Amino acid sequence: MLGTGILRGMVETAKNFAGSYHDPERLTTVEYPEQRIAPKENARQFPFLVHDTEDPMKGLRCVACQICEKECPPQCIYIVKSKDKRADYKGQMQLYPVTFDIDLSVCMSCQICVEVCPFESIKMDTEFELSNTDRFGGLLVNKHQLAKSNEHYRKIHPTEAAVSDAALAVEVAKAQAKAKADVEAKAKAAAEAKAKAEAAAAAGPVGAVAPAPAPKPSSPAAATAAAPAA
Amino acid sequence: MSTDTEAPVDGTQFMTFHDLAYDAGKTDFQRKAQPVGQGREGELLEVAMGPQHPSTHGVFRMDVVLDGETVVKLKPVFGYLHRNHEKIAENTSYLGSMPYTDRLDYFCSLTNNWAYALSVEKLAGLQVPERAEYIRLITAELTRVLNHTCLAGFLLQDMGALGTPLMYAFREREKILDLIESLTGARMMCNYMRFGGCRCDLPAGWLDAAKKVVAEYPKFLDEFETLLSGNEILMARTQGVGKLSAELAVNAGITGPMLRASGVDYDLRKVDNYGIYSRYPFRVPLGDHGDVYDRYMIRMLEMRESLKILEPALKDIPEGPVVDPKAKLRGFRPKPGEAYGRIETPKGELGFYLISDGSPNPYRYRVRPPSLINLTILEDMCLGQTIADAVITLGSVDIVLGEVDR
Amino acid sequence: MTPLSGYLLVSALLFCIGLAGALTRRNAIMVLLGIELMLNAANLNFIAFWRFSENPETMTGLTFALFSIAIAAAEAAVGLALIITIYRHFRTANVDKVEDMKG
Amino acid sequence: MPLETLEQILARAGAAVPGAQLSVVKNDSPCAQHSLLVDVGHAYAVAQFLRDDPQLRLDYCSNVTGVDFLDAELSEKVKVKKVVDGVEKEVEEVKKTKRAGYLEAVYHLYSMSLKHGPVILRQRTPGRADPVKVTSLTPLWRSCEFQEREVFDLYGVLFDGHPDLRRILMWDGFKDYPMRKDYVEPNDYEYEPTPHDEVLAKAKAHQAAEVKA
Amino acid sequence: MTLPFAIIAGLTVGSAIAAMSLRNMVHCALSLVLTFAGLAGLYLQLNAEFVGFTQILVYVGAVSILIVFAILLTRSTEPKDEPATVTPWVGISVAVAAFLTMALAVLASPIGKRLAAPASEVSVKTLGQKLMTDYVLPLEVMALLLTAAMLGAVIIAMKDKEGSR
Amino acid sequence: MAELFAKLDALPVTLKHLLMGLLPGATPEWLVSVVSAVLTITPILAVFPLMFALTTVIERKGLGRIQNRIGPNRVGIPLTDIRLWGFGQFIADGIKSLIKEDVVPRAADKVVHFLAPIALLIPVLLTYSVLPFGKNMVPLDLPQTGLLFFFAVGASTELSVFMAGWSSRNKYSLLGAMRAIAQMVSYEIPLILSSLTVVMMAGTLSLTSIVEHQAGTHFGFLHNWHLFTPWGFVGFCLFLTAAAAEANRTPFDLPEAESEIIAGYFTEYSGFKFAIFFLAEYLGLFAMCGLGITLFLGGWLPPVNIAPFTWVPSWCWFLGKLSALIVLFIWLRGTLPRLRTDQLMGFAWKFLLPMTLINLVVAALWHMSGGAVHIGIRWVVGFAMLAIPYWLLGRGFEASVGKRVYRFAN
Repeated sequence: MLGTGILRGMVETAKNFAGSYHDPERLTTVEYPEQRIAPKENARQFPFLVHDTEDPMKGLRCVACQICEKECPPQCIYIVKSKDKRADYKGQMQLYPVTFDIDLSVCMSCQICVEVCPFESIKMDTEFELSNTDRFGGLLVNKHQLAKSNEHYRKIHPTEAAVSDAALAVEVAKAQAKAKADVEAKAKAAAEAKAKAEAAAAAGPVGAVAPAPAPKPSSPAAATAAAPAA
Repeated sequence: MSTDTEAPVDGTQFMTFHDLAYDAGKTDFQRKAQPVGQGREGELLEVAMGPQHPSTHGVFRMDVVLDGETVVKLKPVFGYLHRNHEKIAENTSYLGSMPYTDRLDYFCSLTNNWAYALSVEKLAGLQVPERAEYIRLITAELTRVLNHTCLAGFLLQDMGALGTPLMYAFREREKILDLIESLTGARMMCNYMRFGGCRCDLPAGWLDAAKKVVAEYPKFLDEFETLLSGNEILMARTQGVGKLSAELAVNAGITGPMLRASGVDYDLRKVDNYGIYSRYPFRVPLGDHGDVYDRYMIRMLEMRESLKILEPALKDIPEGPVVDPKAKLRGFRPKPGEAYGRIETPKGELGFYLISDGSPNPYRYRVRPPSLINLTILEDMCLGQTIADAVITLGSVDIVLGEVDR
Repeated sequence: MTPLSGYLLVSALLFCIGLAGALTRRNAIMVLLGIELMLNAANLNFIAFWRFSENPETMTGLTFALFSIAIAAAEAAVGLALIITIYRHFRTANVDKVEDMKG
Repeated sequence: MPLETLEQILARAGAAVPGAQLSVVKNDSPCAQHSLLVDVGHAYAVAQFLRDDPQLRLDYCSNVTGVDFLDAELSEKVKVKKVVDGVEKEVEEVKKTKRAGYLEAVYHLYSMSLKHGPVILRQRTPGRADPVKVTSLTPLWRSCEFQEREVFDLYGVLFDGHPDLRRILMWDGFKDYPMRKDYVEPNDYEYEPTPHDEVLAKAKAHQAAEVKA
Repeated sequence: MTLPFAIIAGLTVGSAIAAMSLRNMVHCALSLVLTFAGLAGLYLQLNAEFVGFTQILVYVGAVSILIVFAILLTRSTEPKDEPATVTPWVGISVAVAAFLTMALAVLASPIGKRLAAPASEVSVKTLGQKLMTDYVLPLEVMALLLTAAMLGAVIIAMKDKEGSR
Repeated sequence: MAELFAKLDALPVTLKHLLMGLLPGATPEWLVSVVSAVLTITPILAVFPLMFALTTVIERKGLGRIQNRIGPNRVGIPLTDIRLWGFGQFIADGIKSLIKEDVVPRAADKVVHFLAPIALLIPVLLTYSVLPFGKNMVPLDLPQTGLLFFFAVGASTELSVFMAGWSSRNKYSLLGAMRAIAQMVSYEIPLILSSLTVVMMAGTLSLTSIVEHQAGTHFGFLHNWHLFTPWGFVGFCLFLTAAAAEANRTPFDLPEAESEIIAGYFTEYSGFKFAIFFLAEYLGLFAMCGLGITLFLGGWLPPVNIAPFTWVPSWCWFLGKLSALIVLFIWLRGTLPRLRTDQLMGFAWKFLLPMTLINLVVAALWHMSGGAVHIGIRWVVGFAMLAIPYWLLGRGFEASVGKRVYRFAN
């Protein structure tokens, strides 16, 4: 019968009309500035630099290795290395970024910088209200604006942060053990060198050069993969 | 090829694909120059529909010549969104192209990711762990449902249904987007798959949430079909409009639901058996008329089939790693060679053709965009129809300009 | 009150404007427009004479005007259809140029 | 039905199309998708054979693309047997050959009716200098229409017999071929960050220069 | 002569002159519509409400639409610089002569001075009854004519189109 | 009690008389009539545009709810937190369209482009002059030609649409104007034919008399609305369909189909001129609904002749019925896709026209059998005579399109 399809459709819309008043499934609108949905834990918006100490600039984990700068697909990261070195969280002497800028207008929030960073130093923020009235200056975010504490990271990505902290703790423990071993080895080597001065060349300066921290494969991918296990 | 015909359709015996009697050599598939009424030029109206026209799905233009309301010539024009994705990719590392693939077909970034990852895996010979395969399958099918839902909404919007179906579609889409966001961190630009697996594991509770969404989805589909599938106006508008014959569809390289609406059984999930699709029995719906209504209905049916895959897959998913431990994130250099990998995205066959010369960047990176190739026969489908038909025919092709223009 | 002659004069004026148009314009549609105007002028005469007649109850003028309106509508439809056909054939609606009526 | 090996196809196609120069291009990647190189003159006939042969029925041309190979010096490590100090030894020697650059059009063919594939067909131009012509396969597969146009647009490969060879993605007035490996990007776009009037001034100057040229 | 009559008559005549003299044919048609509306106003003044509204319904609603459609369908090939009229002076002088003759006749006639009798209510019902009784034959003929005209117009306009397809 | 309500009913009329009484006795006659006209017109010009303004908000809110959205709910009283459920929106919209730049295309025919919205609004407003809004409340009672006036004036809107489309020198505008004219001309015929049944039954063209003709009662309480007869019900449905097409409402909104021809004939209009088009379109719809109410829904009569219903002032009944019809149109707009041009024409000529003609015949039979045949038999026969052609015509439609069954490949 002609018209039944139309009538059925009208019944359907009437149901939805009524449903929008009492059924929360049917009225999914969130009135944004007043109401907000909590961001998802995995959400990623814009990178930030993690720092550990009170003073953001001193505690930046970033060692200006420029891996993220190279890997960034739209190349929105700009890093200038420092001339001098300073001790990082495990007490190792490292470079640090003099300039660390990210162009917000170019960044596409892909998280590749986070994945490739071997130092757990750049992470994604969940802050999404990033608009700015200054079109040119305001969209270039410098390291002072980028630096956020590890507490902040723990707050927004608790699961990930736990894995990251654990990994860092392992690193620190390793570094300490290694330093200890180095000291012992040095002492030993010195003793040996004293004992066998002629054969010093063959023994070699075992711990003379501090081994660079091996690039850790534990990207957040692996980190979260290990999360349930941990 | 076994086709179980559930019921005779309109009493017409439709040609199965073997009966095409291969006269492709005799049949001329080239577009005929339309005889535009001679000396009637003054009565013809040349209209440029787009790129700011409200119905052309992004920055797309159709140069249409109209005789009254009838289309006598139609030239698709695009490239407004051209950013030379392929050149960018050739200057970026293999991994760096992954977020760019999100932006091809921004409705289905996960399937785009998969197609690219699959091609690179073919090129470099990487294995994908079991759990990752399951995640890939689940996310791809969710993407398919997402895309088809939106497309049905957009198509009806083009038909003048003033946003109601679109809003219902978006309401449901939101549920899937929420799932995708909690998994990948982004709603549309997921950047989730990696060569040899996926970027991260499922967050806690994700599977239950996904099961809930999948279980509730058929209710929405029923509602949607009550609202519109039986609507007389919709049927009158779409049936017999924008017809595409199976022979022309094959010859023109049409893929995806559009091809199947023309009655050709060719679904890469069945043909190539990539991923773990062979483990799940699902059916491929086929249309008999190749018109807009068939394309719409095939998508509705495909959604139901996708849900049939999703339901057991969400139960069967095993524990394990999600990424091949041998796969390198940085310094990834496949051996010289080339590979063409393709998967069935919601829009059709998305292929990536990669040539490696051993360097960290691909030497040649080519995207085979289904949207672009499905546009080839737009003029053939629209000639002789009215301008309103041209609009819905374009809508039923399902194009995304990010993919057409790259 | 306006005397009958007022209406008659307006009617005569309209008729002559229509006549001038029909005689001078080159385009066939304009000629048809002129003729329509003349018909309307005649209608005005009918109505005016009916209103000023001795016994308006017979409604002769009114009925005549109604018939005239109907005829004019038919005439316009057929005339314009003819003009369009001529235009399609000769690519012009100019009466001077349409000389060869053999088709 | 499994697909024949590429060598078998080559043999049959060679028999069916006399005079065609066919060869197999090896692919070293794990997926081993080898391809069939055909000369430009016989490409159409070979492609028609591939499409219409009842065992192949490659009725579906999935992908068409261009590849640009610059003039290059290939260095190949060749193991040469040499008599060194009276003992025959295998020594690796770097053999350098000059290779003239060329452009390729690559076609990935599948069969929808028999569900097999891919068979990859390549056409190679003799050089990269101007008339770089290959044969258009659009008369055989409509799906090539836009893709060949795209190859023409981005690589400048001319397709003989294409019904509508126009630019497709770049605008009509565009001169160069952006996907070629030696393409140099003009620095006439993306002025960011600049205040707006500066952009306009630059655009104006650019336009004036273009009008002159 | 009353003020409303003067205004309506002036409007009618003015728009008629515009309709016959403007260059742009669509403007001509639109002016002609104004003339038709003015005539309807005159009918209303003459207490012929029914005819007046029929005039609007038929002329403004239908005939003028036909005319503008015809103008749009036959536009575009006319050369722009060609004069819109042929031998204007002959035609205009003929028209002026005709007007003078008629005007003299009207002014000379004694009937012209007649004033209208007090308006009597014109019942549409009576008009209908008249049409169905006294004028039934003309009415039937008219119906036939209208049908024939409609069919004729459709056939004339269709034939060429099908030929060219 | 009842007297109080009767006074309330006559309130507008009394008010007018009161105001007229304030005029000094020596006022010349023409001034009296001018004042009277102004006093009559002012409420119409106040009520219906206000209703339009409210309708725009209600439509957006209603469509929003149908689409599971909230709809406009922010604009209220400025500088306060009072939101008034978004009903300040129309004021904001009005101010916006007033102060917006009026863009006229360079190639446009400036004069015609300027005149078109005015030429559209005036006839639409004129149609209100013959509608009886309440008891003794009709601005211009044309006892002989009321309905004809409505249709005659309504028909002249086509020309304004053409003027708008042609003068914009935009191809979409022209296409939209062509569509609109073709549609209006085609649907005018079923519209007039379906109202003709009522004219036939009431024996008059006067809208006031038509309302009074429906004043009798069935079974002692049910008013004799034309809707409560088979021909009246079908006639009302046909009338409403044709009215939707005349007013360019979904599913007949082709002249402004945004997905095909952008905004149709008013593509090139902006600012206040656009607002006038918008206003005229809605006022046209209200007028059509008002006519439908007058012809079929008993005008200002309540549905039943029982005390609390009869107390409600007659003009409230009219406005209430009008609102109900507007809600119906909003509901339809939220549900249906739109037709195609040829289907639209086919629907008018192949479906509506035969149905209206059959309806005329049924109405004539109903009229002639009045009193002679039992009402039950008349009902059944009349209903059957309308239902069978409807079913047959529907079959004709379903033969060409219908639901399909799909096959699956494993």
